[in-house]
Amino acid sequence: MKQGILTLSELTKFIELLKTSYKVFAPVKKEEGVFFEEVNSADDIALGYYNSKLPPKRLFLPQCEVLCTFENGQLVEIPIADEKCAIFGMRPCDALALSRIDMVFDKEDLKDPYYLARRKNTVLLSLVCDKPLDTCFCTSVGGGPSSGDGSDIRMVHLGNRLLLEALTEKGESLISSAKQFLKKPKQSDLEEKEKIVAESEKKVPRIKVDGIKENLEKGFNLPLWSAIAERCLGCGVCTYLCPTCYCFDITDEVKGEKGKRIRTWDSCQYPLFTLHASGHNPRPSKTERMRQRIMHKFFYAVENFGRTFCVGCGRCVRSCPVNLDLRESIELITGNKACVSTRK
Amino acid sequence: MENPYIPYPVTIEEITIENEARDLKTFKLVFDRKEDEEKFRYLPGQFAELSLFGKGESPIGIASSPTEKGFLLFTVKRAGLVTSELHSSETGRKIGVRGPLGKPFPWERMEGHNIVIVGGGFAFTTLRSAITYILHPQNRPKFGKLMTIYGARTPGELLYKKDLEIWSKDDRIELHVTVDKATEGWKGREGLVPNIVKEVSPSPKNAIALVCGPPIMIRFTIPVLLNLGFAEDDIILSLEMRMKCGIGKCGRCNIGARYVCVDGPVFTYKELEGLPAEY
Amino acid sequence: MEGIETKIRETAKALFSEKKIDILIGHEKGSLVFHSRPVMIRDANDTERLVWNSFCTNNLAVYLPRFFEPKKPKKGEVPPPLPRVAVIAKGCDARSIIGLVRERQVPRQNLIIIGVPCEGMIDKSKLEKLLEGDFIASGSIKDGGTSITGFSGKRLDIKKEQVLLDACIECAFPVVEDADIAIAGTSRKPATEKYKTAKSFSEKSPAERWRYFAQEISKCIRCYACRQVCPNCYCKECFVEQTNPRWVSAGDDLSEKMVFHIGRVFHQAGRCVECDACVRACPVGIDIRTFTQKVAQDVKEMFDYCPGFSPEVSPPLCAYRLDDRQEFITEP
Amino acid sequence: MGAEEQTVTSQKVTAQSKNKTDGWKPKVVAFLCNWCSYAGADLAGVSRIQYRPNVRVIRVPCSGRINPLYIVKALQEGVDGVLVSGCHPGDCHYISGNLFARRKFAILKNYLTYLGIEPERVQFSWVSASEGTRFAMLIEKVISDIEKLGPAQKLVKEVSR
Repeated sequence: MKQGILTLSELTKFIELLKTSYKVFAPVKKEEGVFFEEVNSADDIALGYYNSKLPPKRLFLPQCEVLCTFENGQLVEIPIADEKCAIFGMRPCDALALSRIDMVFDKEDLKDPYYLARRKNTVLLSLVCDKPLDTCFCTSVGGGPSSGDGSDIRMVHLGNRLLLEALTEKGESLISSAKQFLKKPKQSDLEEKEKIVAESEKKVPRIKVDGIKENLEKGFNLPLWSAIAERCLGCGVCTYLCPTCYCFDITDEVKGEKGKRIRTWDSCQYPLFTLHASGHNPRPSKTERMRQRIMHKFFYAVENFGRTFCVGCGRCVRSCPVNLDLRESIELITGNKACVSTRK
Repeated sequence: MENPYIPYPVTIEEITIENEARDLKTFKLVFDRKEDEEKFRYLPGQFAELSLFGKGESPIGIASSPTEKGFLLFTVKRAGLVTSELHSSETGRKIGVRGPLGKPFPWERMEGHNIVIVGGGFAFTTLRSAITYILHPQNRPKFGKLMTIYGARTPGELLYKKDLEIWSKDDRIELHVTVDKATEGWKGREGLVPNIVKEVSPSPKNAIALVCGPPIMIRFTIPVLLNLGFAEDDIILSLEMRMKCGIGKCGRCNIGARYVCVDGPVFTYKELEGLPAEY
Repeated sequence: MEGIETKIRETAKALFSEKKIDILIGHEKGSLVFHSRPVMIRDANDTERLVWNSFCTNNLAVYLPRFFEPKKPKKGEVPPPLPRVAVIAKGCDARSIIGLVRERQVPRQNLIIIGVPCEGMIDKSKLEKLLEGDFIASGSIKDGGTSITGFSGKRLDIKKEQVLLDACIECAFPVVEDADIAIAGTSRKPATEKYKTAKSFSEKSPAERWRYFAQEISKCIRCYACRQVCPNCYCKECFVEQTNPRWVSAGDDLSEKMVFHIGRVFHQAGRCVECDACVRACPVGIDIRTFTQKVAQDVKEMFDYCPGFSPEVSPPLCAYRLDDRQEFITEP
Repeated sequence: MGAEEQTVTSQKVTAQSKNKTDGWKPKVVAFLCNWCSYAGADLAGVSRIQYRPNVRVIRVPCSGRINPLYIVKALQEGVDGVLVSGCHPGDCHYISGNLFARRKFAILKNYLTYLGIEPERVQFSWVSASEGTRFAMLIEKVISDIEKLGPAQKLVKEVSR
């Protein structure tokens, strides 16, 4: 069974069913914004949200993760998460971002067991985006409000009901296990879905990204980098809130004889990221670090993985304390006038 | 699935102090478990992460050659948190080794060529591994002439003094050891490595050069080799970078699109020319 | 506000044409609705980009130390002359600049402080809270009132006073004291009751205070935006990133975050001018203000010192008086 | 009362797992200034004055040397109480060490209490070299205060999680 209609009144039972075998995470509205948290019942879920403040990547690459624990210098335990989770209502851009990070952590010779265990044990139900903001530009970087990459089930919010479509076997098995709540979708449902998707795609602002890889290839020493990075304060919020940023640091945390080796978020915007023990730093100032961030997402990643590592979610644009707008930087690099094409 | 973040347990069997300043020590590590030793198959040029639980890890080039069975050698300079802790440990202490990481020197390509090894300061570790590997009876016939030029600031700072002794008496290797500033009792050459390379002027015909040392030495040695006629593709360098994961995931050791820990640390000069000067 | 904007542009143009400055740091229109952002102007015809409105919230003093970092000149070369920098400064910015001058990070003679009358800045997150999680699609400001429309089409007309930043509501020094050029205009009336947030918080019970402190700090994701936007935080190596001794580990244990925040706040004793740049920069919305204001209040009450005014007065922790209070000393 | 080496390192102060009932004994760290308070503690020891043993003394050159992070770090490592003791104002071997420190401690004490940490957790005092008995009484008072409070829960780091 590939598709199903779930009326919102049945949502609570659907969530209960999910909870029997999964820990369910969903967007929860809090004072400072919407965050992905574990929910106990359907009414905690903020279905009509724009996008969460922190990306759901946090559930796969936590801000701090224990690689192993040790005592008196001896390895004790390697805690690899094995609990099954379900993420309900993730936006397609975040799901797309996860499929990008999968390429880094799932290389044939060097696989990351911690991340992949979480990915394998999680089913993703993404919610088609019918509320793009003025800072979104997913359609310009290979994404879209209804892109299915990275998610197991794609859901569309049709007024008082949800149309569920399975995109992977995991999704299909979940839908068939919830058959008793789902009805067969009618043709009108599918048309309504197409209308919502088309309308939403039109609403997403577009920016000029084509040609950026070629410009970056030649653009390493361009003076525009210091112009772009002049305002930057090196706070790293753009990388901590970016769904495709995966850089991490490994340190040891000790208390008495016990301790643990932890993996924590890190950012290319921090000076210590590349500081050598000899004191030499290949990227000493904010200019080089801002250049690294843009080069990595739009040139190095394309060269290594064939994909742009930006999904156009706009979080870095909205949360930068000095309003350093990635879209303006992109348009500065691709040679267009540095003005942001607002909603057409 | 093999967990690339967990080190193999090893024990420090022997610590030898390499220089008078006592900030360079060579650690002889023995695997606790035999099967780890089998898994740890490596070639000269690769490095590994030395892991001290409670302090962290640090990437160090492997100084021993795969032909020396049963142990690993690492020469470590006291610099940061992990290395200082290592320097204050005694023999018998249990630490961890994670690896082998990175790509070794291009041995298949080097077969049938003359090898010129130019080393400076304490970056001579992987070059010692390469020399020992080449001098091994099974491997020596595969390579042509082997010339080594190794320099350090003062005689006291020279690494592997015992090996240098043995090699100087070995006719299968032409060894030139120099010091920037001689102290009394030093009978060998005196002068900076790039000048000695100019003086000795190894022939570039069918030769590959392995160059490893502090950035200042590399910056002056490369033009000398190029003038002598070495092709850019035949000059091979090993780079230093800040590293944490060592397996191309933590995103910090990149030069352009290449990651030093996975695509390196060994690069040809031609490859480096194609990358931005950000190292 | 428009009158002030044109005056700022004229002053800037005049300074450039008279070659009195090399760089001017001001505010320009941002790329988002209701958003202004810092800009560094280097020649006269760029001065048109300068704006002045109710969203010029950034504290520009944070940009100054980078222009005056001592660079070791190569042997024999004379170091290049230090640039002359003009800064558009509202009350709190100017006090931060004077603080930097006091700590010898910035030479006063290279600075031209353009004091701007400040009527208080609007808190964009308060606007968004009024729209209940909606984001601002468009908006306009008309004489003291703001009308905003959310993406959901909801329209709201709000009095500016209702959505001012807490820092501006409680601001006691809106007028710039030590300005080289003072732009004429009316600024806010200084708030009468000072340290309101700290006083109201300290009335709560210790358990309640601790629970609030733990709950707020548990949100912290260690991005250090609060440190990077603060003009007082210019240290080359922050205690948080030291490895020898390692004060704080990088983990997300609640106590690690608390030690960071307590340590950072303690470094603000006698220096924080309550410009609230840290509160605005925090991506997860931690109420930092409640915790930093207490130290400012204590420094005022105990040592009668208010940061950001007379640079020749030594700051509280670098001075002492024999009759300093010591009621906290335990007598057995 | 052997003196321990100077900096507060995590190995020095290990937190045993504690809950109120199972015979918990308070563990208090005392930063004693080398010229007065430490000498006072020595005098107490020399003149055989008995006082509670749950104190770990750390000798510092002056109370002015105490960085507030030492105190916060000690609390984080699981210690139940911190005492900082220096010379009486005016007696400081370095003239103004304790006077500067007094301001720092005033701000820190107020701030930690403001956050909700019990005031008795962190205490400051002046003990001169000749006040052996007064030192012993001070320790008794500090330990009994801490006992009344019970084990420290706030700011304590757990690695096991």
